[in-house]
Amino acid sequence: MPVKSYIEAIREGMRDEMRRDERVIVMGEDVGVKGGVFKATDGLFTEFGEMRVIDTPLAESAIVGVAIGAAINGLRPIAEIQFQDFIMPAVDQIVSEAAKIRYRSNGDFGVPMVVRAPYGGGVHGALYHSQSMEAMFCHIPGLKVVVPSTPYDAKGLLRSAIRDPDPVLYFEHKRAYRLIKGEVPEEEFTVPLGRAATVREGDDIAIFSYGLMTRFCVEAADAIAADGFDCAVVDLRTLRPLDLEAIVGAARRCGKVLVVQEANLAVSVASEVAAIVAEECFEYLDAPVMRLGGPEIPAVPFSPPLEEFYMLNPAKIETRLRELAAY
Amino acid sequence: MPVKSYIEAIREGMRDEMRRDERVIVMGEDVGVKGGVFKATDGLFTEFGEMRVIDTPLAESAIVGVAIGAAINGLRPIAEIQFQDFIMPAVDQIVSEAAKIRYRSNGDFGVPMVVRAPYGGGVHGALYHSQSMEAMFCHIPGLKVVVPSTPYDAKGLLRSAIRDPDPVLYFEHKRAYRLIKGEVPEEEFTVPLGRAATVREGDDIAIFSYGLMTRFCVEAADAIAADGFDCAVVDLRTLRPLDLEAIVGAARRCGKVLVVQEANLAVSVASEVAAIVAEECFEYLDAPVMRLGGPEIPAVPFSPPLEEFYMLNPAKIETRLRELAAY
Amino acid sequence: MAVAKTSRAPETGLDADAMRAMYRHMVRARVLDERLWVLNRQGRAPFVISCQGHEAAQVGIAMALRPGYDWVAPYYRDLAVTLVLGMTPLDHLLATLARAGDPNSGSRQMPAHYGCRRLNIITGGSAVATQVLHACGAALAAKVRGEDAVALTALGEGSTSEGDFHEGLNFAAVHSLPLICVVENNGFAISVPWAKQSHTKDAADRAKGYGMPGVVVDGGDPIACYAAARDAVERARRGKGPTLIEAKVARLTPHSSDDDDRLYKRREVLADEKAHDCLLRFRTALEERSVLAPGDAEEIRAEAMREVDKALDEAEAAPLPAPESALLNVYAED
Amino acid sequence: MAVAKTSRAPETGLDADAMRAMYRHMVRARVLDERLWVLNRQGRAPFVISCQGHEAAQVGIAMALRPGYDWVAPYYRDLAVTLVLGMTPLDHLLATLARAGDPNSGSRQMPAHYGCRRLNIITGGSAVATQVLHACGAALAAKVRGEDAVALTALGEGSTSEGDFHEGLNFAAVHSLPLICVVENNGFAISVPWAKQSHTKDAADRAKGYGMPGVVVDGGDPIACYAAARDAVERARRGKGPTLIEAKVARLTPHSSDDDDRLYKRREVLADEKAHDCLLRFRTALEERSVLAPGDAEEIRAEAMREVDKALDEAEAAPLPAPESALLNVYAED
Ligand SMILES: Cc1ncc(C[n+]2csc(CCOP(=O)(O)OP(=O)(O)O)c2C)c(N)n1
Ligand SMILES: Cc1ncc(C[n+]2csc(CCOP(=O)(O)OP(=O)(O)O)c2C)c(N)n1
Ligand SMILES: [Mg+2]
Ligand SMILES: [Mg+2]
Repeated sequence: MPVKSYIEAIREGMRDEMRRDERVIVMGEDVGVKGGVFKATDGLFTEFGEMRVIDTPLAESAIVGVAIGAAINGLRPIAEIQFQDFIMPAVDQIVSEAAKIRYRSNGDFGVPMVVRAPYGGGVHGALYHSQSMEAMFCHIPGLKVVVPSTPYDAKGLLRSAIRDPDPVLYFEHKRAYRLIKGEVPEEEFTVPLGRAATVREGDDIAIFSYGLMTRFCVEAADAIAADGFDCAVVDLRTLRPLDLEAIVGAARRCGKVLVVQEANLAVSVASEVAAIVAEECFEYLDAPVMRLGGPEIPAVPFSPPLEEFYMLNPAKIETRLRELAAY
Repeated sequence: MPVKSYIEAIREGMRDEMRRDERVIVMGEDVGVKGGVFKATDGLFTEFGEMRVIDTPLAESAIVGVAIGAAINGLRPIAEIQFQDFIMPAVDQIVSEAAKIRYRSNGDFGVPMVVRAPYGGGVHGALYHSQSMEAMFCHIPGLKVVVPSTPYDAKGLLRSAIRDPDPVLYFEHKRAYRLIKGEVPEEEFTVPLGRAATVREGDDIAIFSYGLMTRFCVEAADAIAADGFDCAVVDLRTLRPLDLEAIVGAARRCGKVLVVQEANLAVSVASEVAAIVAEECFEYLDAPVMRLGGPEIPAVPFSPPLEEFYMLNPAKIETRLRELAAY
Repeated sequence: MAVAKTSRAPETGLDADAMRAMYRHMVRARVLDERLWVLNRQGRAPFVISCQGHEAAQVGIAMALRPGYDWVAPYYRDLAVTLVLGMTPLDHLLATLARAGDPNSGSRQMPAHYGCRRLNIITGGSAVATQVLHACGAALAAKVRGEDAVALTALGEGSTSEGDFHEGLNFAAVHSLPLICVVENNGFAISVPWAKQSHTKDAADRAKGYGMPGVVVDGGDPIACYAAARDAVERARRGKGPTLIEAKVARLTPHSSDDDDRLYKRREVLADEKAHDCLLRFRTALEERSVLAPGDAEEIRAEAMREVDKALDEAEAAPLPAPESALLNVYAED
Repeated sequence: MAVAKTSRAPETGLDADAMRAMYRHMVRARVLDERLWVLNRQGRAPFVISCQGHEAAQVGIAMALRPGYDWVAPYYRDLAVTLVLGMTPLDHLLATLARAGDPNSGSRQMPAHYGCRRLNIITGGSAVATQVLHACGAALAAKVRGEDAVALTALGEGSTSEGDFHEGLNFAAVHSLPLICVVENNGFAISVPWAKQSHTKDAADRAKGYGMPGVVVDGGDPIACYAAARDAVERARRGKGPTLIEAKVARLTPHSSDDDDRLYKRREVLADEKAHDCLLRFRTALEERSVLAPGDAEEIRAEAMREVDKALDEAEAAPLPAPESALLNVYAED
């Protein structure tokens, strides 16, 4: 199987769906001739033309709101937000409109739209090019939220997201774009939304994570395996709706749980996973449910010592795993 | 002590602070001559004039963004968002700007601003006049989030919020406006931000809640008290930052925990409280940490049977308490 | 009835039948709207928001569209627009009485949150101005597929202050979308007058910032509104891009059943607006042109009353939704 | 040096000293900006975004302000604005090298996110156009207190498509705020040309939608820019409300150090812009007017180089922030 980078997988996911279904269009800032600031849409303008690869004005609410209207009128728009940080002006369109259109029309209208945005730190992007803002959207019924951690999943989940009849937020870790490579089949495949994946088996501690952090968790788990601790790593992949079965299953089996995310912890995906475990696995737990995430500061700072202080890495995760193992 | 309604307390909180500090201004849609759609600002225009009670254009991002700039230049704006549902267009200004200005300027600039907004259902307000959207903001470092449940707290917390050097979101339950009455001293007083209040003592179950639901929790706790179950009810009051000490203290003392909120549960304040309890109180727990909240649907529907289905009430809380008591 | 030469609106080519249909739609909307207030005052309808004073503009403009082919993203006052497109008093009474069969939203939304799949009326929420972008998107989709359908959206003048209005009109102008944006300017956004909403004379002046035509039209004259909309629709169908139409209208009621307008709107202003009620004006004009014969107007009103009476009976007999149905249609159900 | 009559810019009353100061600021900004690119190419600065081609507009406009009294909400290209107001190359080199002492943000933000409490330069984030509202708020506060301070904000032409631009200008016009909004139109928003950003000829046309003056000015001519800004500032101080100034400028670099503009910008366009580089133009003009004597320009440049060299040494010797200091200043510390 050919080895692709995470961003190649995303680009090919869009390209293949655009070839397969002419209703699929791409729109956003600089997605056309430039091919996107990260090159995620590189080549699409040339292949599909300016009617299907649309450079929009610099206005995120419009990017999402126009995509909603286009989806209602039969297209399958992929709206790119240049950085997840800049999704905020579009929150009203996402939360008040896209998420509620099926419900408020009692099922008569749907919004088959994907909003793609790069998230995450570790690239000297500072406060506004590093955030992990998925939690806000994971609270919202009517939305689906997807964060892939491998090229395979990136492509397979993106294709599912594009085919999904409801609005999907698809967040890509920008540091993973070129850092993470993996096998991606040439043949058509999809990865279902709403299903977690166990990326490492183990019985001692269940680690739940997503995005780039999944990879770091696997590294940390490998590191403590030498000492006889066998950690399962569950990649959540879809953050809304969460895969309850996978979470409860792994937590009950292991009896110890660590939830790891890049975002700060308060009222976050990690909170929800911990709350689910606390409610559903009480009689199986051998230790407090632990969470590890970013500090409670507004975003990732620029200066390297500050950025390192913010960001998780395998060593920080390992430290926490050892604490939990020792409990 | 005089008895006031919840909305009177809020109005007087603004009025008293405006008398005390001429930097305090009020701005928003219809806050002037009309005195607000709920009459929260009634009389302020007459007393303080159009320079300090400003009818803004219909544009929420501007209401908050202009308030930010005014706060930076020395005023103490109270920005009213007509319904919390309509805060969404201002999310970028709240989350990307207000919350991060102190941090990004390394402490040089601050945003002493209050954003007031009525939230909550039970008033036939349907999808867009009933939401409880606090969770999204409780995730955000740099913000403070306050939800009072009594007229006393409403006034005292609002005065603290206005005096606070940082941005405070102050959410008022619109059904509480006239439903909830209580004693409010004539003399000046404040209620500190960041402190929960035990509004009912008890050792069997710790109930954590906020806003109108606090009142329903007390009613439910009273109802099961007859059967010998003694519930503590802790009114969280400030949702960011949460009062960890109060939460952990009550949870450890009781060993059983129910978190109650009007909002849907996924990635919410209840998730965070449950996660804190699961992490900090493991050895004290006698039962799963339970959460009770709105269903996972986009918002409160209009038709009475649907609205009743959505909304919590003392009976629904009581049922859950009995489950937990029986565990 | 012989149609005299004067009975054809010369600039538009509208014949007498069309003008009578216009008047009939205006009356239907008014009669229905008045009934909603009665229901509200009787405690049977918790919320009403009116089209009264906007009927001429709404009917004139909507008649320039191809129902079910063109796309419409209306706002909460656009009752008459929906009637012209083919929705019925029954549809809206079901919504007002919160019945399961309400085609707008299954009574999940407050009344006046219009939507109808069959008629391409895009479901609207309560947040003002968001629909402008949805209409742009619908227009974009039509353009991408090479259809000549247009999209029409409407909003109040106060709502033009929102960012989404700006972003939508700018997008439509840049991409030359077949969009017609109608601003129904009734002078107030709840209590806030136009002078506190914009420093321009007209809402149509906003169009200048987007390089698109901005047309001011007398919203009390349905024929003038029809003409303006028809021109804009033709322009849009020919691929010439969007148009902003401002219809100067009157809000003859308080903002909604929750509002008391005496606080902020002088009674003389209201009295003057009522004296120029578009229904009266159009009736007089049609009678002068002999498009309406003596007695026609009364008969049209009586007919509308019968339609609304019947619809109300039917709506009252219709069931409320089942409580657990609240859980349905969050996501597509497979 | 005797100041000849021609050496006074007649429309502005600027004397030769002022014009030399202008030129000096432009050169300082250019020399500093060029040095930032060198640092970037050397791998010592991860990110650079330039003012090159905008200096004349920025310097001319900023010189119409009272530093530390008026309020400024600049954007990431406004390096020269900050220098005129009193920030220094050292300040910005500390930011570029991510040193603790960076007065903009303590190196928490990327370089070019300007802010300075002492000089009333409001801290900016990365989200474009949000600062327009902050400037409105600062202007409102001045008005409420009855001061005659003004607020100036700047943004790129692409950023005028954002809702916040609309909401801010509309608010300022309605409330007659002392606001000057400068659009630095360099023709591109990263790769997106003006024609895909707006269907208007000029960005200044946007002002028409708000009923405020919109002025187009040659952004390559600092004196013209000064004159336009001075008029707008005077208007604002007299309580006459906001002005939009569009300065037509050139972006002589790629969007940022992460961009490759060859994909979307024709080389002839860039060559032409470089041939009309505002620094060359102003130098020539000043030499023709004998405001600059032969050799002056070289000396000014050399002086700027020395200033930047010295600042760079100092910045490099300055410490990085302590890791745990990342936790500070989330809320006010008591
Ligand atoms: C985003 C948003 N903010 C506030 C409101 C509350 N609100 C409902 S209608 C209205 C006034 C609208 O005025 P205008 O646009 O002139 O329309 P009109 O009602 O006069 O027809 C306001 C402020 C809302 N629905 N949405
Ligand atoms: C809200 C937001 N969306 C997107 C971006 C990414 N971005 C940064 S600069 C830029 C282009 C700005 O163009 P323009 O306003 O013309 O300013 P210029 O850089 O040309 O001076 C974009 C899209 C951003 N910073 N903020
Ligand atoms: Mg109006
Ligand atoms: Mg530009």
